Amino acid sequence: MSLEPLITSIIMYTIPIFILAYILYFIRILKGPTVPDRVLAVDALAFDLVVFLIVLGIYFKSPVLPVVAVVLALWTYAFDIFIAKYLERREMGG
Amino acid sequence: MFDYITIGLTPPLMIAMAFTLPIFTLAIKRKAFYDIYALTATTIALMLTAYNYYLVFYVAKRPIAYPFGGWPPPIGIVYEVDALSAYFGVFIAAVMLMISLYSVWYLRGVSGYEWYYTMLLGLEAGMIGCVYTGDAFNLFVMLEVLSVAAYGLVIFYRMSHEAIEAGIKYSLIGAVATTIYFIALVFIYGSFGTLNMADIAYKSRGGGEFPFSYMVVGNIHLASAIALALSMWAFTFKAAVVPNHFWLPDAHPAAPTPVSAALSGLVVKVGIYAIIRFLYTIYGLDSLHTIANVVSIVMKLLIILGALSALIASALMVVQNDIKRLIAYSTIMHVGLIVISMSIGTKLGIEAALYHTVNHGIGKALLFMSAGVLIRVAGSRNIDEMSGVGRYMPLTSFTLTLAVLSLEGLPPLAGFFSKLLLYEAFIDSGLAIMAVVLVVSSTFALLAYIKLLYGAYFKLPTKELGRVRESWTYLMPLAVLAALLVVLGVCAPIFVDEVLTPTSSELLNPLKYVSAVNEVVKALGG
Amino acid sequence: MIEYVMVVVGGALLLIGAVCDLIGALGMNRFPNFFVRLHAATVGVIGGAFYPLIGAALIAFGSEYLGTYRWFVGGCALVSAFLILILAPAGSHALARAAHKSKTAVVTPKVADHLEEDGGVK
Amino acid sequence: MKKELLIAMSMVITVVVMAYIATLGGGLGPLFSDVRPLAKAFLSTTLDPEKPLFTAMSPEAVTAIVWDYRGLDTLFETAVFYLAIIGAIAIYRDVNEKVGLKGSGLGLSKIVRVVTKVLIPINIAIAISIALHGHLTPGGGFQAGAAMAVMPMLLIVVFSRYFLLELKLTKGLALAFRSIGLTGIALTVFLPIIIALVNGVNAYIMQNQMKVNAPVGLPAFIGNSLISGSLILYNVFEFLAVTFGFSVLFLLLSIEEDIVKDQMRGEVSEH
Amino acid sequence: MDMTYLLLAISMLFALVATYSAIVERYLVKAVVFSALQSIAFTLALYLLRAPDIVLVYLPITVGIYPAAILFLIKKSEEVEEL
Amino acid sequence: MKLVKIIPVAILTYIIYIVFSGSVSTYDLVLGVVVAVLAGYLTSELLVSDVGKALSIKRFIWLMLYGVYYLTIAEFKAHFDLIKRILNPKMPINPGIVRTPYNVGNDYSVVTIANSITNTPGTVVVHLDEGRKTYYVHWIDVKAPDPKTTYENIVKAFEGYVKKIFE
Amino acid sequence: MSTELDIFLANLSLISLIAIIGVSLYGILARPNIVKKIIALTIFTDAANLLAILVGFRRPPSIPPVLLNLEPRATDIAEFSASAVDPLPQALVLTAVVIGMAVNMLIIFIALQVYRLYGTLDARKIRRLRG
Repeated sequence: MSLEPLITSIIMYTIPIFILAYILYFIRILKGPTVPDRVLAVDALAFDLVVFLIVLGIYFKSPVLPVVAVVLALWTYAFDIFIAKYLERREMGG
Repeated sequence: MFDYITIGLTPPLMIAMAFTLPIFTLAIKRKAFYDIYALTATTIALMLTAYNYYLVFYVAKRPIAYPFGGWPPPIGIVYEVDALSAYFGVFIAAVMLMISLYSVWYLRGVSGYEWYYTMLLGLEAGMIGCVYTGDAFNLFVMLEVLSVAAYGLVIFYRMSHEAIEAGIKYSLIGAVATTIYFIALVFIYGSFGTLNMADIAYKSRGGGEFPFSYMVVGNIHLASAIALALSMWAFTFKAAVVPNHFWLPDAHPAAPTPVSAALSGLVVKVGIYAIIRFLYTIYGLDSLHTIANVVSIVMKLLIILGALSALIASALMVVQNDIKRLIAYSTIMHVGLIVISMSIGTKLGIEAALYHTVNHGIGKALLFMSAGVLIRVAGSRNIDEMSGVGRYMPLTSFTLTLAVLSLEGLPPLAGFFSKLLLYEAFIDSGLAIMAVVLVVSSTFALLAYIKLLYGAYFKLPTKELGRVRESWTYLMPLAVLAALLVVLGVCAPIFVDEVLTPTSSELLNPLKYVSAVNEVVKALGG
Repeated sequence: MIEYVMVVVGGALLLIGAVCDLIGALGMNRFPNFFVRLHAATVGVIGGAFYPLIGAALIAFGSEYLGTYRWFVGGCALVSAFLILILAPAGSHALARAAHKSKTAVVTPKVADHLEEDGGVK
Repeated sequence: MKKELLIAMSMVITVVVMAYIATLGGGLGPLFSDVRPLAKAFLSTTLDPEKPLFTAMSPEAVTAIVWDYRGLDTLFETAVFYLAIIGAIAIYRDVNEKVGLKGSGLGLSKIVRVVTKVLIPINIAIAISIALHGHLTPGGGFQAGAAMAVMPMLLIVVFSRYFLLELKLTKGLALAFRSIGLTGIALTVFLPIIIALVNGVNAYIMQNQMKVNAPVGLPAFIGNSLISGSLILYNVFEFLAVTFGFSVLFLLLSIEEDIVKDQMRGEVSEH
Repeated sequence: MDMTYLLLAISMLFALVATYSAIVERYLVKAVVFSALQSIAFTLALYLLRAPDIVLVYLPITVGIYPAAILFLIKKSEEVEEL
Repeated sequence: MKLVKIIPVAILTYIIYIVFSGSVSTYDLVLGVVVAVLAGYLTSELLVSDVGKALSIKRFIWLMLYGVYYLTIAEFKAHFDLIKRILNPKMPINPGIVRTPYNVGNDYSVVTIANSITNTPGTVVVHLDEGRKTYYVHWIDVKAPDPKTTYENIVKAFEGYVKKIFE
Repeated sequence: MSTELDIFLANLSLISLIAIIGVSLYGILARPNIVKKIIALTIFTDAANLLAILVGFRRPPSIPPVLLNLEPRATDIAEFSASAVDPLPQALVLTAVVIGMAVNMLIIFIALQVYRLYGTLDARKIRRLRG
């Protein structure tokens, strides 16, 4: 029994939902109004993109692609922390 | 055993020596060690490039390709040294040796010499790599090596407003320029399906199949036109041709004096080398009809731009009060002349351009370095404030005068013969107006130089300096460069016959360039 | 058979996650201020990223046609899920604290702000 | 005037490029189901045990190109990064980074601190895995170094730069580690030459596997594991170099402005 | 049915909007956030173009290192661009 | 003593390494040990204070139990609640930042509880005051702003498990 | 999905990419603040890199240039080279990304020094201050 059609169809249904969610996040990023709002939306968008990338990797049948996702998760966190530090402190290094 | 390994060895060895230098900074603080390290590295580079020159001109008598990693050319990278590359390589290595020798004196009492030397070695590796490489993308990488080292050296005086401002301008526009060259490469790869210069040259001349990359895959006419336009924009920036010259009068004077000499004498010439490579080897007047049209349009445009450079820069020279700024403007003027001559497209024009390149490089280095000594003693760069300093230092004044006379074209110095060749080339190709440009710009330059010499030597000193002892550490490189100017002048006919004629004839026959690569491919099992 | 179960469970988690994601994005747009939006973002991140990542890992383990590299995909998914589980709350907390400290975002509407009463973030 | 000229020129270039692109250049492009012959040459030789004289022995074509086929580009690319770091250090020369050592009260909240601490070993595992699998799966020395560089950056931001100094990671030490990595790369570049000198045969700079007339090859396998000769060495050294290169940059960038201004004040520029 | 081109177009449009916002935004921190958003959109594009190696090196540099370095720079200098 | 401290960190690193590599070839198994020992050597001083606790099986089982409880029941309830609020056209929210006391001392316990709170939709830890042993939690539906209610509603469910795991 | 739609979408993304290049060039040349120039420069280099990757793409179904079989036979290699995307632009872009990063980091350091000396990062004011 081949599972490939089943997996592909499941993924096909999720992709439009994800894209819709991205558009909504994108609107929030553009609207703001404050910096933390935007960063929060970027954050959520990036973490969702992690899922999306892995799912796309399975969908494209390219099993080496998803290694990217881990690095995206790591650096998104770092981006949050940078902005938080920027807002909190007088010096970034202190 | 190792066929032509010296060709592949030179730039990697230089950069490896730069890589290891910071390890020593943990343990050794003495300046003498770093002086000797840098001198050793530059001497090795000169020996290697001289040997390569010998190989190309006397042993092989044809271009030599060295494949890295043993991969045949379009797959791997080759260093391809033809007469032009060998010629530029020796020129760069020789002047860089003199510059590092001068730096030994110049850097006394300046902190950060270890980083200075590291960047200087990187600069030299970048320049030699630029002229040796036979791969268009590798040229991009080497240009970036060169540029980053140059940015780092321009901002070496970190508390100087002028240097930092020049640095930010130079680096921002430089980054844009190299990126534009990268976009040009994207088009080249997109249509030619290859990045090897010989391969592109072969295909742009309507050649058939090349090993591994086979036929062209796209519309090479349009792509070549766009790539030429973009890359010429980038290279005219590197070569400081009007209208992309505006960074030079800020950046060159702001750097430490030896670096000014290197930037004016050599780095600008790398831009010229790249233009020659693109206009004669990769593309050319003998390539496919549409591409040849574009090339000839580019050449005509370059002639106009070169004339503009010469006129504008020489006019601006006269009004400068800052001695280093004056010399920097003179660089733009000479680059303009070289660009005109090399864009004519005749053999004589190329010869004149190549000859003038070397003469200007040596003369400009000598001029900057002599002026640097006077500036150090006078404590100012303003011509009015350094009046009469030259009287305390006769030897330095002598080399300064020699450099000025050579750049101005006085027999029997080298500059005279190259200007004569330029003049002949202009007349020969029916561009008498360019000869007028040459004369007019030289006249303007003469005015500026008279102002310089008058201020530095003939004017009465305004302040008492006491007895100034001239040090042999800086006189040695000055003397060597001055001697080179005289020798190049005296031996001009021999030089033209032995060096310039083979170089230009090889340049006008790019199939030789292609065949050298083809031999390597065959040897490596293509 | 075990593959089939894994794929179905994984697919269900994935679909739930996608819906959570959409709802979180909707909440991001509906809620009035930054601090309330934080909760919507949590729905988007934990419900919309952590659970579907587990689902994606299950799908990857179940998809035999990917060859031995399917363990690699699943491993990536699991490691990302673990990272998101520990990193996302810390990031949200850091942003919330920074926003409160720098007074960038307002807390109103509010029932109480004890942090403000106690002198704010030091 | 100059600026308008530049803008006009850039717009012209843009329009020209756009005209070319919109027609996709008439050649192979993103819409064609074929690639250039040269790409085929790379793809078909990147791992081919049946042709031992003409292969890079790495299933990852990009890493194979980056460090084997076109290794020279990458060598000088590290040189660019290196020279940029040296330029930054030259700006900060003689600035004492240890001045102003302050105690507690720096950095972000406890929650972020603990999470970041736990992240360190996880990040090391991920980064080194990317480096060591560079010749098998996407990744390699630079990618791993970039993934690892999040750690010094986060530590500086979360704990303050003095935390790194307490861990003895000063600018000088980081630079020394970077130089060790770069020297390793340089040695690997010349390794085939050295082996060939000992054996008295021909070899090329940056050679990896054996070639037609150069019978010097670095081993492609250890036991049954594919290590692709020099690629794994390059990846490990590059990982070291990049990680510490970024550390140097961040350590410099995070020095407090008052300290820098204080130490740079009074310096005169000479000419 | 393959969604590569559709997703590519969407991500490029996202990137275009983000770029435009980043360039015209006067508050530099917001510009940094927009440029990070542009990088994330480009990440998706590069992923769709089957270039995992590039993503691995591009993502840390443009999402992590550039914003951090530019934030350091902004923190030490001025926050608003005056027109 | 220092060498023993390496073990818990090394085990964590090794698991991550193997899972991320997704293969159990000799190459990975051997190099994984090297990497794990290296990471443990570099970071054990920062991470581990009591080796006995870190290697205890009982605590590990409690961690698993907590994980299962948290990821299924707690998260599910909180998600469901918040999704209702988002989708409700009237958007019934009642937000505020409230003091929430806690009774654990260990760093890891404090952080685990805080992260658990933040990870359940509806509550976000804004600030942590270790002197007063108080979280300042932004709660989307403040039932009553007194410490007892907040403790019952937010912290209590996690504290029991966490005490067994880390204390 | 029909071919016309594919062509339209590919052209749409290419034109957006070119628009990004244009906008970022405008940012570099016309915006006064040096930080803004740096941001625009990073976007410019990114767009150039993406252009290169796009040139090396091939129509799906295509796979990344990684051979999944460690002991390939001739048929495996043929299948691989018939479906993988062009690895050369990826390698070039890898180099170009790192180079761009190095140059941009150096520019950031120089900009910091500019602020130390001039007290402003506005290019117009810097020019005026020179006097």
